Amino acid sequence: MKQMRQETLRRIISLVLLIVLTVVFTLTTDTFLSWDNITSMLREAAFIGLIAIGVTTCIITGGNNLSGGLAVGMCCMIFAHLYHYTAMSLIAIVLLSLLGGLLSGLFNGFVVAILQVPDFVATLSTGMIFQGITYVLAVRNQYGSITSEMIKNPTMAALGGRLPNGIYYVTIVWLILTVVMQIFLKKTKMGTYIYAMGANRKSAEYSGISFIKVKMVAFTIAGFMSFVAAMFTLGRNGTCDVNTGTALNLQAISAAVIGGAAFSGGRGDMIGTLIGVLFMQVLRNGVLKFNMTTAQQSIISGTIIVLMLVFDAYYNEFMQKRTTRAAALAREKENAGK
Amino acid sequence: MSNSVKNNPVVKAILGSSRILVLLILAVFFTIATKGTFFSYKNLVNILYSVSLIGIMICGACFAVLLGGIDRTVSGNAALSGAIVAMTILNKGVGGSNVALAIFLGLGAGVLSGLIHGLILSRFNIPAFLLTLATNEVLYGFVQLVTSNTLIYVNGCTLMDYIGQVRWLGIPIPVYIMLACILFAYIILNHTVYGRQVYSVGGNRQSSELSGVPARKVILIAYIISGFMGALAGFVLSSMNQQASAGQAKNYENNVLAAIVVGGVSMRGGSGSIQNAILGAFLIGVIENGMNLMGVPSIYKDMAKGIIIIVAVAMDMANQPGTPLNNLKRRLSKKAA
Amino acid sequence: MKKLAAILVSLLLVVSLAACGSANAANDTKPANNDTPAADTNTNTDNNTATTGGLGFVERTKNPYEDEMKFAWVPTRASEANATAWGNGIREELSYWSNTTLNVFDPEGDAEQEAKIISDLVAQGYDGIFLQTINPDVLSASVREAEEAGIPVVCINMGTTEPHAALVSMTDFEAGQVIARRIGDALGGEGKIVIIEATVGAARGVKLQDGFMSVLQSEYPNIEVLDSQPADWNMEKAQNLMNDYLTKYGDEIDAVFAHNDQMAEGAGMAVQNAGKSGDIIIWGANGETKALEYIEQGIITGTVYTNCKEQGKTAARIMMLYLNSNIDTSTFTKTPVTKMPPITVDASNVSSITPDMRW
Amino acid sequence: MSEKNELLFEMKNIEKIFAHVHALDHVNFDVRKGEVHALLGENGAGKSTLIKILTGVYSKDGGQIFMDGKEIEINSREDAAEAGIAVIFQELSLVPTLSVYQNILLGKETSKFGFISDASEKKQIQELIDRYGFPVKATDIVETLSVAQKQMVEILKALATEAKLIIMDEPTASLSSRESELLYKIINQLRDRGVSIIYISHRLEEVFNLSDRITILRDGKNAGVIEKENIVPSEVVKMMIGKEISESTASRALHTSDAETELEVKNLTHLGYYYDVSFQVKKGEVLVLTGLVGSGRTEVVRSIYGADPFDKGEIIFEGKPIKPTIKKSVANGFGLIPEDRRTQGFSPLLTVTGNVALTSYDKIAKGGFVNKKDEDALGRKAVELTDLRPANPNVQVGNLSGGNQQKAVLGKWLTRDLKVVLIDEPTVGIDIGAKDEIYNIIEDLASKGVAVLMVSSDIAEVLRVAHRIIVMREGRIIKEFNNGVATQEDILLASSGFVNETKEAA
Repeated sequence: MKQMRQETLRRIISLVLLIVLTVVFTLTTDTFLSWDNITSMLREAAFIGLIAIGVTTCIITGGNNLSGGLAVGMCCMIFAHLYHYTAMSLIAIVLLSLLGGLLSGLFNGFVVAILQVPDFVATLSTGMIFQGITYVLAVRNQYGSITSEMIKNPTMAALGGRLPNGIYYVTIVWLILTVVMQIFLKKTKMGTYIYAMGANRKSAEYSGISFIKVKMVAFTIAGFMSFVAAMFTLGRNGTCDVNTGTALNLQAISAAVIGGAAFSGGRGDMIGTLIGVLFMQVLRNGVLKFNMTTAQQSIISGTIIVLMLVFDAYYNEFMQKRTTRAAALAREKENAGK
Repeated sequence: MSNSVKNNPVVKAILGSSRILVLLILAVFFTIATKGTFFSYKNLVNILYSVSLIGIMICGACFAVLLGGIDRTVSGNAALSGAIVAMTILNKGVGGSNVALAIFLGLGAGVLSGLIHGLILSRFNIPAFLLTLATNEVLYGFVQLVTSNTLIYVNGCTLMDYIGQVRWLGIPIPVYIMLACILFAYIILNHTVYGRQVYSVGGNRQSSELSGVPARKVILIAYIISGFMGALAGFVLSSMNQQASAGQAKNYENNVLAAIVVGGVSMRGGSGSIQNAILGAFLIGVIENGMNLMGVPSIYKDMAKGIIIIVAVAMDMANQPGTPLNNLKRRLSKKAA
Repeated sequence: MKKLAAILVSLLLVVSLAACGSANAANDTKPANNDTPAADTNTNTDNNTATTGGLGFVERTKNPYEDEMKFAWVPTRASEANATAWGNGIREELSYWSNTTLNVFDPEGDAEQEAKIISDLVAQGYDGIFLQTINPDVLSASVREAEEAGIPVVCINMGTTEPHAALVSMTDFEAGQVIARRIGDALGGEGKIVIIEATVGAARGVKLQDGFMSVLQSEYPNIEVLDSQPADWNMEKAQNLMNDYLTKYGDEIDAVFAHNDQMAEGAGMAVQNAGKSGDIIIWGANGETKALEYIEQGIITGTVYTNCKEQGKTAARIMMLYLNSNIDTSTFTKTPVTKMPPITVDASNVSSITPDMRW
Repeated sequence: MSEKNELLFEMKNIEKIFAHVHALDHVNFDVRKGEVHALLGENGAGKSTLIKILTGVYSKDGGQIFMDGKEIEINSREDAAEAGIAVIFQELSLVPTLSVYQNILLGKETSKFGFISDASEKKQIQELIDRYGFPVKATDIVETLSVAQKQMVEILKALATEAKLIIMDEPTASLSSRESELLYKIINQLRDRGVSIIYISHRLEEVFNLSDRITILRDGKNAGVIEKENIVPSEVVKMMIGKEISESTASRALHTSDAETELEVKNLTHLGYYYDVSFQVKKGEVLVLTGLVGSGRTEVVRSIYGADPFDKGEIIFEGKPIKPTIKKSVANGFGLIPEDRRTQGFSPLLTVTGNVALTSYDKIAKGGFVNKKDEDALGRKAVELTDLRPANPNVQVGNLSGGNQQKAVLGKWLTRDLKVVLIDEPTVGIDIGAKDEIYNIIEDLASKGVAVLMVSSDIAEVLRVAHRIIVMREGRIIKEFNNGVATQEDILLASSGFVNETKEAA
């Protein structure tokens, strides 16, 4: 008798709840399942989703990443700064922003893997550093005050656009990257190493896998995702301010955990995170639809997450009990048959 | 260094914890950089005052972290309690019995919130990080309901004015409240059965349960303490501000957690101490105060804070064998020898 | 491998050089398009995208005073007192017509989040949006989206760079200027001041600061700004910061300028606790009830008062006006602005702000 | 046969010095091709140091290592792997969330542009599995497998590297007898295929059965090498500990005590786990529940303690029926030494005192406040009572050796006034000297009138301490030995279900 794996269970539960929420919102409001609303939801989901890809990768290695959103702000600001103060070509600016994103990842990797600072503290601190760099790079007016800079570049503006059928480019890129990362995690050597490092670091190291390399790769992937999110943020808003991206991280972490990732490492994948992101987005968007005060919105959406967590835990426990019981009874039967 | 010096407990403590070392180095640096202003009585009081709220919250949240959990709701509890206290006094008046009722309701809300969290987290295997993230949102929803999103002013309440404005020996009352909370947490953790049980359940819940430790009750009480401390901080905050707002104390939980973790309390539970957690808060408080005194432009402050935290923690980690930095250190010392 | 390293190093150099450039940002920034302070709400209008043709018209099918109308109010933070005052003003005005509903959405001070909420509201077919933008640039695209979907966006206090239906604004730049003059005159043109700033990059803080500094630089060259640090709109932080200022500068400080009343109150408390009440001039901005009381008690010196409730009502009236017209607000090339009168309040005239005007 | 005697691996005059102490003092050790070579010795004899040297965890301070006649240097795990040496760890070193084939090939995947050639790898591993007939599938996720299956994956991992020498460190410690049998079969299979095995175990019986040769270490020195045909158990034990164990462990005279009944269980049933279990434990008696792992013994004990529920039946303590909860049990003077001490026995971060005091705060605390003096005294008392080493109650239990960890767990209860003590597999993974001390402690308890209910799979152990024996099989009591003499054979047969063939103990 095989036990069902915990993350599979959690994924099924969140998927079921996602469907239930969707049905409830569709029945109770008239605009929820409109094409406009769907594309709009998918667009919002994409920004969280891009960060969540990076966060999930880091969580699978047994770590965490609290700096992903702040790295988005930093990449945006590198772009805005260079755009405003230099005459570089767009390509060069984009490449330097990319470099910023990748370096943010490598720096995280350095602090976590080489300085051995626990992920939580490390990325909390590097997040502060990224925020600081964002402040330093911020565009200023004649009084020296920080202003946000409009980037009137048609190429960048196009990034914020959508296909004729209404789906935004950012959604497509997010979905593509989700699939790519899923393949990366499941089908490549490095992907396997990422799981191995998270689930059993000792064993992975005995197999000749470098902790430093795995952490570096995971954080660099997160840095890259921050860069991608940054470019689309610029495309969408045509600008950035010093607080860009600060709120993305907690949502991304929540989405990853709801999708089955565990802080202890080795669990979770992109499909789970995709479900988690959609769940969070549907919940948030759906709750907006009722005529509720902001207080009620907070209470309802928070309570639904709590209920889901409790249900998930209760169901898990129940299933575990049932499987052990079933196993015991099966053993009994097998013996009786002899 | 002679052995007698080396064995001095104070010296030992300093050498043993890079955080104290970093703190001392920073203190000396800031003292020199500010020509002594940093080390003035007045400024030290300022530092104490600036960490007092966080300090009170740490005295609660620390219990959750020692049990391998996390409590992000300290801020929500603070906001809710502050709002309830202010609202009750606004509606009932500032008479003694009304204030007592207000405080009872405010702290009661914190205890109730802690009770609910404790019940859920002791019963179910749920990631506390995610749960308290969600419930904090719920708590702030309730704060909005209580305050209707307006500022609630508290005028003429003697007790709250006293807490907010009176100083003993030049030290504001919130500092004494924080010290009392630290003492409380220290005694609980170090001298009571409950404290022993916290460390034991944090280290190995199963074995503790089989030894007759009521693990669920231990977890439940931890979150109740955390809720109470959060609520107390909220009451102090409202006293300091003489008002309550729907967004007060927001994001304080991040500072609280940062301080606890920087203080070296393991997030896996079972190891760390309240002294170290408070030390973490002081490390962060001293950095902020020192930079304010030096007139460091605000844009560099975050960066400096991040770097100093990394350095402090990395130095600690470098003392553990097997890490790359430790290997480097050993290799260097070998070469030198 | 060596080549790669070389490329990396050179790229790093470029980045760091660029970063050095920012130190002189104040000097080589492009000058603002327009010297009149009012222009700060609608700069860049000359090169925006919606300039094709003149004013457009649209056939509106709904009668805003009879058909079911759904409005949204999106402040910077729903939990802030002035947001509530504005919201109450809007609600009060709209409540005369029972066919209207008003829902409040809270982006919690995050511009990205606010942009997302606007997109959500567009997708959900709201009839009109009241918006206090967190960042005029970040919100531009989303507001454009709403306008093009035929949803008028009436902004309160802070609009977007892109033109939209209307802006009902407090004065920021001018308020900063007025406060600078009041402080400057009180000090006789000479003295030392400290500033308690808003959250780094917050647009209203930036404008207050710019207005303040512009007057200080041009009219009071002998007033020295000792220090200027942010306290994130937050009372406790302002109190701690003021404590640090007092420790560092002691009696040198003649005046404090805080970007809002909450921070001014915090500074006032710090000064009071240091036993220096009355020695230091403290100015805030907004005019919330507590600040007015503190002015009465002499804890802070003055503030720039705006009647927020009235401001909300004005916004609601403008919204109803548009919805009952056939003006296509998305074809505007410049945002129409109406400004609320700033009332400079100090101990001499605080009693003129009657209780019903306080919020 | 000459081929069989060909040397595969040889260590000569190996030295290892830790802080001026000779951990290994000119130790010689060799392994022939296709041989199962057991390495015996008490904890601290140098077994694990030797293994760590030959797997590259430690570097030797002197001596030579030869593989296939050529001298090699082993300075890292990679060196060891390259030389064809693989280790099956006591604590399983698999990645729980990956599949069997992913685990086996971890770090050695064949790939194109970083992409793993999945299909061919699965096939390749499945073939390997089929060749040995292991009951696992290449695509199974490791965390869903049983302990025995996981161990097979470990062995497969070694085989996949074409290891010539496989080191098995306590491989049967957590296996049931049936699973152990399967492992023995596998070991024999490997031997037949020419793989050499270094076998380390505390279960002497299996060592004697399996190994072709035994090397015995004592105090970091060679104490002897014995060929299979020359193995005499008592001689081996003598060589290991330097003295002979006095009691015979082959049989045991039993007797039913006529003391008062302390604990009685009537028709206790937990569906799916055990059925109709009834027995009595008298004061001062040691009753042992034995049988194969999974026969329901542990579950019975846990139910009696209140750690698990039960469906039907009665538990009677001192003549009164009780509904046990852990809290009540502790108050009633029950104590539990649980099955898996690492996960259930102690808090690794706490000191010995901290662990010991956990059960006794009702005695050393007033109004919730701990009396530090009494607490320290309690810690010292526990150290004294169990002869715990180092004799320092302020050491973190996680840093102690297995035997001393178990003593700390015992200390939790010995410091209390016990009436009933429930002991579950107390000596798994513990060296022979410490085992003896633990048996002495159990006997001591019984002599003080404590009712002892013990669970054990180790028949030598059962015969060493039992006053009466109950054999369980598939959740039911299949046989009771109350009087007369019980022998290893009797118990083994009963455990395996051959009840009728055992003679009725009169």
